[in-house]
Amino acid sequence: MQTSTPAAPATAQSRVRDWRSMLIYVVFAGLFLLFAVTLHERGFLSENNLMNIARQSAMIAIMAVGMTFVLSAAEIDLSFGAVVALAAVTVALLLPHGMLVAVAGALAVGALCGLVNGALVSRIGIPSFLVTLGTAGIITGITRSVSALQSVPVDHEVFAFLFGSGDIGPVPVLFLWMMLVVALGHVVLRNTAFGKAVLASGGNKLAATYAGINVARVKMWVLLINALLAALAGILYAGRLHSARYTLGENDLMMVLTAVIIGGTHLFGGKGSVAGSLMGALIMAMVNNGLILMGLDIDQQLILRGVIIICAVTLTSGRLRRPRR
Amino acid sequence: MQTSTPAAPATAQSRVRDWRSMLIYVVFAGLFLLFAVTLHERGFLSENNLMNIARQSAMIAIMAVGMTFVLSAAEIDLSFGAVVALAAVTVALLLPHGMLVAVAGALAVGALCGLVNGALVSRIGIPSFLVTLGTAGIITGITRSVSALQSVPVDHEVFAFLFGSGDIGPVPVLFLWMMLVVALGHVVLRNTAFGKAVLASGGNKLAATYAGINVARVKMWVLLINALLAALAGILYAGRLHSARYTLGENDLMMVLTAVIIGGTHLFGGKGSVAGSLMGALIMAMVNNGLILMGLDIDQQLILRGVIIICAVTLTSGRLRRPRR
Amino acid sequence: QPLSRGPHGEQPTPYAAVVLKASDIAALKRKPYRAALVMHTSSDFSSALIAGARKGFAELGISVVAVTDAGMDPQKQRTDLETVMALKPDLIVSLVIDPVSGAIAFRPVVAAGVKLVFISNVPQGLVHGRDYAGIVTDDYLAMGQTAADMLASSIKGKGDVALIYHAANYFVTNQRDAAVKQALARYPGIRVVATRGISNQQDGEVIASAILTQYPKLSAIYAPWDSIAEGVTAAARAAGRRDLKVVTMDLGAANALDMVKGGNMAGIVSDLPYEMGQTVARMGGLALLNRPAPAFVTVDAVRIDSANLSTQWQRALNRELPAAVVQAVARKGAR
Amino acid sequence: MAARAEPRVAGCRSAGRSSKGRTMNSLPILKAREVHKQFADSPVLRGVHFELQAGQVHAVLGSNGAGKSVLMRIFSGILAPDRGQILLDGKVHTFADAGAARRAGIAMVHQELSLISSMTVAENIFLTRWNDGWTRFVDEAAMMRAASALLSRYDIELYPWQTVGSLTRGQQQLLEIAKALSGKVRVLILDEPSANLTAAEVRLLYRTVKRLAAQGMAIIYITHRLRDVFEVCDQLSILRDGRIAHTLPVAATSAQAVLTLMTAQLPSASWPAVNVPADDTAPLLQLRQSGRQQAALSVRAGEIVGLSGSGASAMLEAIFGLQALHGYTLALSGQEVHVRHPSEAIAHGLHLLPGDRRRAGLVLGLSVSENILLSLFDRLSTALLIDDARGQQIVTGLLRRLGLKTEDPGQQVRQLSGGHQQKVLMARALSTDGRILLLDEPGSGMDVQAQSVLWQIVRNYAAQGNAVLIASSDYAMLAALCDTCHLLADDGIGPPLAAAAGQQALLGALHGTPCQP
Ligand SMILES: Nc1ncnc2c1ncn2[C@@H]1O[C@H](COP(=O)(O)OP(=O)(O)OP(=O)(O)O)[C@@H](O)[C@H]1O
Ligand SMILES: Nc1ncnc2c1ncn2[C@@H]1O[C@H](COP(=O)(O)OP(=O)(O)OP(=O)(O)O)[C@@H](O)[C@H]1O
Ligand SMILES: [Mg+2]
Ligand SMILES: [Mg+2]
Repeated sequence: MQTSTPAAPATAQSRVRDWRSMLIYVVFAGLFLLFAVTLHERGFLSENNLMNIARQSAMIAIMAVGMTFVLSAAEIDLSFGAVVALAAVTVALLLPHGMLVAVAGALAVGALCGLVNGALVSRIGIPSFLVTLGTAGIITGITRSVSALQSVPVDHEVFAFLFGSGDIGPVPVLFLWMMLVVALGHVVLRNTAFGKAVLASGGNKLAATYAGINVARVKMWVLLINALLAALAGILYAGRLHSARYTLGENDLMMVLTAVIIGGTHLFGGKGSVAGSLMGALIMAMVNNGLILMGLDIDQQLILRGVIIICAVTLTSGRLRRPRR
Repeated sequence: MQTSTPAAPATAQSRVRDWRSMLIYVVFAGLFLLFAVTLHERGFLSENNLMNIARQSAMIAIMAVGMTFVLSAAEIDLSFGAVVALAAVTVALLLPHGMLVAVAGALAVGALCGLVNGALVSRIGIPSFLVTLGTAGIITGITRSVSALQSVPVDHEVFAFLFGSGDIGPVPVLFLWMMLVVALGHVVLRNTAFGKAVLASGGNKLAATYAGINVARVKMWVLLINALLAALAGILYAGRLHSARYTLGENDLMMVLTAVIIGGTHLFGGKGSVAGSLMGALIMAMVNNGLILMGLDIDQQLILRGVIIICAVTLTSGRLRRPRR
Repeated sequence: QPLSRGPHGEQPTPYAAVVLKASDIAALKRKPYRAALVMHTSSDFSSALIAGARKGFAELGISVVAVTDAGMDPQKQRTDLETVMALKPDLIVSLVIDPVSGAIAFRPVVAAGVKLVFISNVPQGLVHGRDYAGIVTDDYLAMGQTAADMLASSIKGKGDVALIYHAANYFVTNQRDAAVKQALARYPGIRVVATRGISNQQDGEVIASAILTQYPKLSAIYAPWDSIAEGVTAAARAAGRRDLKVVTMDLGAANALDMVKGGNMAGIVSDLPYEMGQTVARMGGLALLNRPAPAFVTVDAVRIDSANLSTQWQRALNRELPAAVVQAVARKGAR
Repeated sequence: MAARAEPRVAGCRSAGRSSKGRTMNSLPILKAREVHKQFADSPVLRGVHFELQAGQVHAVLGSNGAGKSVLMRIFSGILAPDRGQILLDGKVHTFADAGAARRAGIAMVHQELSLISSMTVAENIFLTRWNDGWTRFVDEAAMMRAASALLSRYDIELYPWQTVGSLTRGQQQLLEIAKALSGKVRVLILDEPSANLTAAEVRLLYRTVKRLAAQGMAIIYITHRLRDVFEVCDQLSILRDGRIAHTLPVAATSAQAVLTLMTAQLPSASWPAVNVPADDTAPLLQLRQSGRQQAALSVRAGEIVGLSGSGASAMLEAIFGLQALHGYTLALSGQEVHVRHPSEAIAHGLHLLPGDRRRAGLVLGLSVSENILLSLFDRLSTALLIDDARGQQIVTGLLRRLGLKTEDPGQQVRQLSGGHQQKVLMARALSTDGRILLLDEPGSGMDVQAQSVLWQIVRNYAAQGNAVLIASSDYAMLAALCDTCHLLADDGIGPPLAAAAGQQALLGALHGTPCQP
């Protein structure tokens, strides 16, 4: 019996779909061109500055990968900034006992935070917004008292080189970390059973359960992954700044969420793209950089950043015409 | 013809539901008792302090009402803190031209912000997270340049009395404002066609559309209402502090979201309770107050607040046993 | 006489002692020097300082190519610094949020030969003369002491007081708060009954309300800066405590108005941000010419009450007293 | 679920009611003229002409994906046609949204139920009315009364204060109809209203439709059950290749003729069990009531067992580990097991095809192939990564088996027609290579041809030594397909009704049990 949709149009449809998700690259390229032209005189294209953007986006991108998993699973994690700070302080405090101990310790602390979040969300069933708001306060409180509000210096050349400050040839180590995390995250989300389970759990929790996916376990894992990546970000911050302090990460939440959502991940779950989040991170870092290079004052920077965000997402996710469903 | 659900389970179910949504009152009462006992010596129960809590919760509650509508419709508004500041600065700057002009001007500014948010969300179809993140930057930039980062004094006794500072008998005017806004919000969300349309749009957008509800218009309106209430909050801040500055409202977002979500409104839409948000606001204000009265330092306050939030929501929304799907 | 000492115990130099000769100015004007301001955050203080610096740089023919705001985040400040370096400035002026991480952040700047002038504070390990030209700062010890004196005199040296302090790691406020506490200890009649930390400037009223509930006989409260003081006076009003005295740092119109109208605000201590900005520019000029500059320059701590408000306001912020305050002053004078 | 088991279907009804309430040459109340619609590059409607008279019950037939639902969404203002006109009472109308069409008197019951599950029955009923005036005060008590009155007018036994989330699919379907009928309605569009109803509910539906038509309402009735057509419809149109290919009075045709016009074949009347060697191995699946020797229900290798009655879906879900199994213990291949989560069930070789495809079955945002492979990804992985090529191979194979060969597996499943979505779910159930299939209303939404293919597949699956347990309210299908049937009542699983005596006997037994009204 004939089904009426011929084959050709179907592929056309997927072409349209691809075209939509390609828009983020177009926006990135467009902004890059814009800055390249207008800020040519001001060193935007200098190798040094491009490295700046790479380094600056690296931190955002690493955190954005974890958040991509969390949002894809229709959860949220407000505590990851606090984990960044706690991990940074932990690694800095433990460094005198050796690099491996310190890094392992910081990751363990991150894992612990993730497990607590995950257990409260998946076992007790509290909305992750409230769980992570609560744990964020607790973790920040702990970081503040552990560090006594002091900056903890990092005095370990190898550590600093490996985690954030070094360059291999012209390439910052930070950039390599980013590529590693992004590549891993991309593959895991797209090409593993776990990634599919994350997207399915976020898209339709009940359907995922019926299909045999342990949704509670998925939520546990995404929160754990996010906390681990936050801890890695904290370690990298410590390496990059040669110090750690309780305020680290506190302004990153909005930046990271924005990067992830600009990149096409849905705030309410079911759709996520690590590559998109990378582009989001690059765009955010590039805009920051460009606005400063323009020599604008801070009010103007705020306004222009807002305008750029809205224009960018109008292009990538807006309908640009009267909705008609 | 037999339909299989007998009467008993249905009523039992709704009893369970009611019982669940009553828990927030239990939590409130429990915390109140806890503080009353432990902080008796420290003046928690003094009339003065209860008035403190009333006043402090009033601001949160007024903002929470607007946010309840926004979240119920499955949207979010990150710009409302920025609107608070802009409205406060506007009213303070316009006061020399007369109170009515100033208040009308500030509300108009709020309405304009809400309309811009609403238009971008409902016409162009950008996710409200990104729209309001963008407009938040723009609005803050404007507030900063309009006020040149200075605090704008309010020198108008009548205005200050009516909007935030006065007491009528023992009752703070602020409290009356709160009761007005909460009562109105409660009735509108529960007992008007608009309120039902908001909940329907947030609960199942497709079903609402099929039922002929203009979902775009609903989203427009909730963002407008939220911006207007943010503007009112800004005006009340100005009246209460006798001054306005660009930083007002910048820390209110998380507080307000927490109050609303603790109160039983869903972050992802479809369920909302203004009365619950009021309780949420009271709980937040009471916890703040209690923790300060305890004489704790900031670290301990952070930790304890986190613990209280998690315990409170474990009671109200947690399952407290192994999840079954 | 300035009280504060430099990070390595340097003697303070009054800001007026930093001067450029006419020939220096001409020399500076011959080259298109570029300066960037890498700030910690934005505030009334920082904008007055930036305005002073812009004015000063303009007089020297130095162009300001970038101003950044790190939002109190050392990591963002490092990022800002890296970005600003792409503009190849000759001079960077910075208020460093975290001297520990600043040590690393500024290393490449020093290595690139960019001249540095710091505000308030200096990254660890940098050496005056070799790595940076000097520090320009408010005299935080004097500010703290002045605030304590005003507080004491407002309650006639006797009574219970509460201190609200900045519960964060930030050099300037930490120094000022500590100085207040120290100076108050010298008044035998004054008892500090409560010290409460604040980390979020919007919480002034909530904290002050709780303090007033707990200590109904309190005579005065110290608030670390103006926006917190606004909350404290609001709490005093709400509690009906017209007699409570409030002292704070940094000028703000609302506090000034309250003070003039005889409200709770008993006195304000201010530094001279506009002068700081101009001084920074002059220090920068010296640095660009490779002249020696003083290691540690301070501006005065100014004691402001309703009598000297108009003149000191203008001096500190280089702008008119706001109209509302002027009118209040006039009304008061008429009475 | 069509004619296959009921020989009387073909022309058994003299469409006696067909001329009542309708004059042949009157102005059509609703008319489509040259309507075109395409999504992206794929045309769905290519010039539809359609007329509907007052008092007429007009069946619209067509294969899955023919565009029936799209056409109806155009009538009800949800989609705008690319080209062509909609005429109401001879006047061209352009509806801005569903609200506009609704105000003009066009109400629609969607194939995908569109209820707000967090709201009550009454609130859902009045959803459509609220859009006229947002400032209108909602009087809860009056709303409950009105809802109660409406429900009892159509003999629907629901309580207005019930939360919709707690209703069965069938109840929700009836609620949808009640919702559509609240307010002024001249044209009622029913998109597969009978797909999820029990026999009793179907009778209620027929009664209601006939009554409304008698009152002069114009009704479009979309269905894949030919029995519906011959029970209640006067006119039928067949949508094919984007056009209305045929329109003819029901009285003048037969099921066989209709099937021929649809280029479908009459499905065979039954699928005889191939051979169930009475082996001594334990049944693949057994439910045993605590304390009883005899199993209440057992499914042997090669068997298809039917389950009908209230709670049948819940029983399947309990077996699958989605809820607690009260009063019974589950044994698989003789081994007693406790299944606590579907993942464990799948590990035991079970798979459930859920009854509510949108709520519990599909992840609408994912693609067709992702939805099909959802339970299989774990096992598709080699060295942690999913073996995409093998996945595609499996998907293509399954799609071909289910007659979905032309759909793009990369397409979002949201965009598929209802019947195609059902096929995707079936494909998933078959993908896992389990030995026991639990099917809840498996044929729901599939067209005649697809169902006949489906039953063949199920039969073959069983014949390969697997077990199938089907929960359905479609007695005819159960009688035709199953080896044994059980009725489920409040006191538990009833005794086996064997098919050995023949289909007619089984059908009679299903209908004739005392627990059925
Ligand atoms: N929103 C959409 N986007 C893309 N394609 C769509 C959309 N809606 C429907 N289609 C396509 O239009 C065609 C017709 O779909 P429609 O739902 O009308 O079929 P139908 O006749 O109702 O089938 P069924 O009997 O299975 O319900 C299908 O091929 C479907 O994929
Ligand atoms: N999530 C739920 N919450 C409350 N009651 C439920 C729930 N799911 C099912 N029920 C109740 O359990 C009983 C059995 O439901 P079930 O869906 O198995 O019946 P069914 O006869 O198969 O219905 P359908 O015709 O929709 O398939 C019904 O009375 C139903 O109301
Ligand atoms: Mg359909
Ligand atoms: Mg069922």
